[in-house]
Amino acid sequence: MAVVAPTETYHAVHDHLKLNRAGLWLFFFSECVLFGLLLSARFFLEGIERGELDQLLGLGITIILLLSSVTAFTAETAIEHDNRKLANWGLIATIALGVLFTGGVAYEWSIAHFHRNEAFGTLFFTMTGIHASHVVSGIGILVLVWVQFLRGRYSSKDHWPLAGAVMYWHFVDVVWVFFYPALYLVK
Amino acid sequence: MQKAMQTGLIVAIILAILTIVEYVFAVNFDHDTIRFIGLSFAAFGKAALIVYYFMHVYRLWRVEEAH
Amino acid sequence: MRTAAAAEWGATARSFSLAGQGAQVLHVRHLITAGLLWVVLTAVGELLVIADLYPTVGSHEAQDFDDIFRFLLLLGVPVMTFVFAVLIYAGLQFRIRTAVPAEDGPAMRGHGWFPRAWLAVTGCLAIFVMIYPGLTGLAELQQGDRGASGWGDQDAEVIIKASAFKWQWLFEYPDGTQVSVAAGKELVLPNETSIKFEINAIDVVHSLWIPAFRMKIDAIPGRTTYVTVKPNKLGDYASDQAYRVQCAELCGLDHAAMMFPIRVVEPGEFQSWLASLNQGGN
Amino acid sequence: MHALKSVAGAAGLGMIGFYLGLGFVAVLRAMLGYPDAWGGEINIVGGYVLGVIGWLMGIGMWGTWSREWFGLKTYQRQAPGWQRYFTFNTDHKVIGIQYLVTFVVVFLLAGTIALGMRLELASSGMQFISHSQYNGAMGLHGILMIAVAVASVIGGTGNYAVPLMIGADDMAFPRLNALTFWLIPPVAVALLATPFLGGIETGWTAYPPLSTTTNSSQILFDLAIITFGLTSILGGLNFLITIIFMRAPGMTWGRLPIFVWSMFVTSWLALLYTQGFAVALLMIMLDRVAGMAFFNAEAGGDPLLYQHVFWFYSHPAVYIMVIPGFGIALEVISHFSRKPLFAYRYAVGAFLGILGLSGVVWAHHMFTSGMPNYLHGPFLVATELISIPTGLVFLSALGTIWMGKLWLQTPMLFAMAVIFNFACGGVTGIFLADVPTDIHLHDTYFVVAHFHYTIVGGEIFALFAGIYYWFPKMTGRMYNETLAKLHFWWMFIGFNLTFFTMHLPGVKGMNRRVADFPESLDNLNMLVSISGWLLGLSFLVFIYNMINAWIRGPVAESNPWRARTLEWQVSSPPPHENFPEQPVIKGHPYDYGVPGSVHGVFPNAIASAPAAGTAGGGQ
Repeated sequence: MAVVAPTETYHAVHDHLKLNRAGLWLFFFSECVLFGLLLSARFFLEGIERGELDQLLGLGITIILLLSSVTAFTAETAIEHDNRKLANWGLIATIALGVLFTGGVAYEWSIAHFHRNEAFGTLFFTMTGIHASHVVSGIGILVLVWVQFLRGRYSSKDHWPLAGAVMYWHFVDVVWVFFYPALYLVK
Repeated sequence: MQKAMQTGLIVAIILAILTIVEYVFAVNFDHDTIRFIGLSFAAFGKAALIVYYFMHVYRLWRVEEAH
Repeated sequence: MRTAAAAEWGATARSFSLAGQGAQVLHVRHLITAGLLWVVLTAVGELLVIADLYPTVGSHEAQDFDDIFRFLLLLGVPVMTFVFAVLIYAGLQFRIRTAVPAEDGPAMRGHGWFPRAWLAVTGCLAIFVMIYPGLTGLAELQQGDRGASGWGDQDAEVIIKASAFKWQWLFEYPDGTQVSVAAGKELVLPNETSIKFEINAIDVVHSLWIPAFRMKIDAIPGRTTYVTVKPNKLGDYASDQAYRVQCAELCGLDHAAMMFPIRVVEPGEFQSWLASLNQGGN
Repeated sequence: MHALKSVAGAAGLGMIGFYLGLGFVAVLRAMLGYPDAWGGEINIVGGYVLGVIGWLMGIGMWGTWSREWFGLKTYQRQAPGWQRYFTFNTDHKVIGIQYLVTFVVVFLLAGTIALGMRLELASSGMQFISHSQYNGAMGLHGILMIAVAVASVIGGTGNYAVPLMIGADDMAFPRLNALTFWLIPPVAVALLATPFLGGIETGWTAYPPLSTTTNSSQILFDLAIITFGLTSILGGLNFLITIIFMRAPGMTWGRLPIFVWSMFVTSWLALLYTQGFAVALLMIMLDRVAGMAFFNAEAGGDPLLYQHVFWFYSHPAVYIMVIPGFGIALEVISHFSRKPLFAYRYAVGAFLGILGLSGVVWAHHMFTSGMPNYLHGPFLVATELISIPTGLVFLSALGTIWMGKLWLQTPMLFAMAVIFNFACGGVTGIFLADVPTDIHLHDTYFVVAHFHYTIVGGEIFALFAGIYYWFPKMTGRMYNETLAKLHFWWMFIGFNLTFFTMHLPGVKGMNRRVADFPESLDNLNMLVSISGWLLGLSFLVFIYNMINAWIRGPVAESNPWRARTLEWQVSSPPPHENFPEQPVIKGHPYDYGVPGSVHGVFPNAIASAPAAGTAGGGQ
């Protein structure tokens, strides 16, 4: 079996960055429908009723996720200006805050006052669970990117994987921007 | 670098303030419909800030050099 | 062009113009002939309107359904035959008989008034059908609506509670008499009386459908739906299989067998039947 | 044997992954103290997920793509000749043919199941199979055919033709494209395994609470369809980026071939709505494996939630199926009528109008579901409105053939049949959109006849139009025209006999999804069954013709249909990079009869050839 490099053709001139970025946005559109449907299901089944939740914990993990977005932004801005040191710390902080957020959600689950076989419990566990699974996959992607980064890849000229991972991270944050009030604050 | 970071941090501070305001408003306010509308506005505002300043949505239609 | 065959084609193709007087006449003649074909096809198709395609008309609602169905057929058949006529006529008249096409057709691009007129006609037709019989029929079905889910008047003379479960029906009359496979074995209804079924499901989603009455509503766990019918004809399952309660929503293994016979009788007979069933110890 | 090694290796890795996942979950469950560590449906979920990953890695995704994630060098295994169809090949032409062949096979399989069902339904009473077997067969027929309808035209002809028609060398994300195809075999395996777990009992719609309480085949169904949804979403994403960014210079939106337009609109539908099916089935899965209460009315859930979410996808899904069908039909009709596509802008507007309206009509599937009464009116109005853009497609098709030079080759016959059949399917749709008639007709054979008219008549006929139309391009060989015409007339007559007749038992009172029915409907059902078998046997001609032509058909010219679009301006089959050089678009693709018009040119083509460098010159 012959092993060959992919052939270069005239379309090598295509701006792949543009394609990748637009593709990632389309993926986000699709995900928006997923999360939008979960939100709709939440209001369809329960109206604005909600179970008993630890408000301070909710606020805490929300702020952690927001902070992680700031550190992710820092990492991207830093690599755009070839500041590798800051980018490194930005990535590490983002991953750490992501893990902390996941831990917060897990703790929230363990102390929940409702069970998953009642309507609010079903919605709460499903929505936070699917969101957390996105956080975890985001952490996974960031770790892969970080390893590449440590090997000396990425520069201001070429850092799409890092930028894409950070965009994904921000998207997960946007989802939580809607989920947090819908689960904790509406009533 | 510094300018970009500055913009980002200002946005982050606005987001943090909005989150706190959201929380205080929701915990202390007792009219269901108005609270729902207020929270929705805050959420859409925050989402718009993140999408524009953190996710750089404008790069989709702005021609720029590859990186 | 990159290939010999394609190049040859480029050399033999000739353009065709509609500008000539002859072409115009030809066009009008085509329109008239195809129009005649449309008329003939429509005449044949409209036979469907007078055909008896329906199960027995057992209720006033069934009469309404048949009328509306016929009306929609009346409107729908010409639309369908228009497409058929153009396709058949074009297929017969405009086809080329050479092995490969020797010339192009006229470059009609469909700008101008024709697409707009088409849009106007189809739009009017759609909006017409939407209003009558759609919205008007819907308003009739939902008169007296008080926020519940179902069809027909909520103030009926007889209210029967229907429970659906895998794969049986259980009906309960106002006096508490129950009929099911075990007791009564048939659902007896009084003629010319408005009867409201209040329906719920025990396990999964079922659907209460009576073909002779043309009425259907799902039975859903956790909700009560209703449907009101007013029979207008005596009949029973033994002589007419449209007189049956049929589950119309897939509910598992014996879904196909989930039906229950109906008998429509005169109101007086209905009362005595109910009394006899009660005496029977049910 | 590269092909055997590739597929067998992938299957082996998939199996290993499956058992690893099964065991992993079992160990986890044992550690958490569940009594039956091996018996849960969650074990199947774990096994399926790892199995799919193993399969993908084995088929070649590891070397071609995943190594990159870990900073390793990627490589691509190039298998020669036909064997490349069994590898993780990123060429859109290979993937298109992979899709087409796979789904033609699935189509024939699901059709065979339908013939079995018609055998049972030929007369009332139970003859050959049990209620349980019938339900399983019906569910399998339904979901396999839905998969065929969603993926065959989009993944098959779309993948093959779209990059060629817009002058691109490949899709925007070739590896993603290969991934979407290679996710299909696990889907097929999972669906075909359902009979071993008791069979799909719920039909393809999987309404709860039946689906949350039925046998474990439901979990395989959910997993398979969520995976299938993923391929649909990623495929749609790929098409959108390709069409938006990779059009050849001069290929403006106004010059885009209509089939590409239809794929563009369809891709938006697939991208946005497919999540609905995934969410609906995910909820069922959570109810089943995690003991949640989405659809448990006693615990505050609501079965209607499922129906809303499900139809939020599944109504747009019929446009996902039918719009590419319209695209192929209009494309073929223009080329074989030797005329510009009539009212091109209106046809595009029609597609966009359907795209806009498709998201607000779903509840017309729920007119008898017991949803709140105030919802009926708005959904009735929206549903009726969608017939207006659909009417514009007819305008375009009929206007194009009128006064044309109709070259009635097989693709054209199939394309005209699409318009013929959809006229019937569209008109019967009015009866189902109007609430007063729908109350009786809902869930009867009238509905079955209606959607077979739209999906089979509208899309599968278009799929065959597409197969015959692009067959010489794909294989470089020509099929037998006589046999193809025989197939067409046989299938067309069989189809119309079967499904036109099928309306009648529906109105007369035969509900759908039943293995048995009242004896008074015997005659009609016997007629439907005989016609159905007639229809089924017509595909034997097709199979023979295709296999025979592919192996020893006469060599096809590069442009046997004298068509103007770009894919016909290169050799049959096209070279790996599609075009020897970047084509430049100078005019509309359908300008037949316009003197001096050209669609595309190859700027650097050898000047000595006649009509040098023009692609699709119409003169």
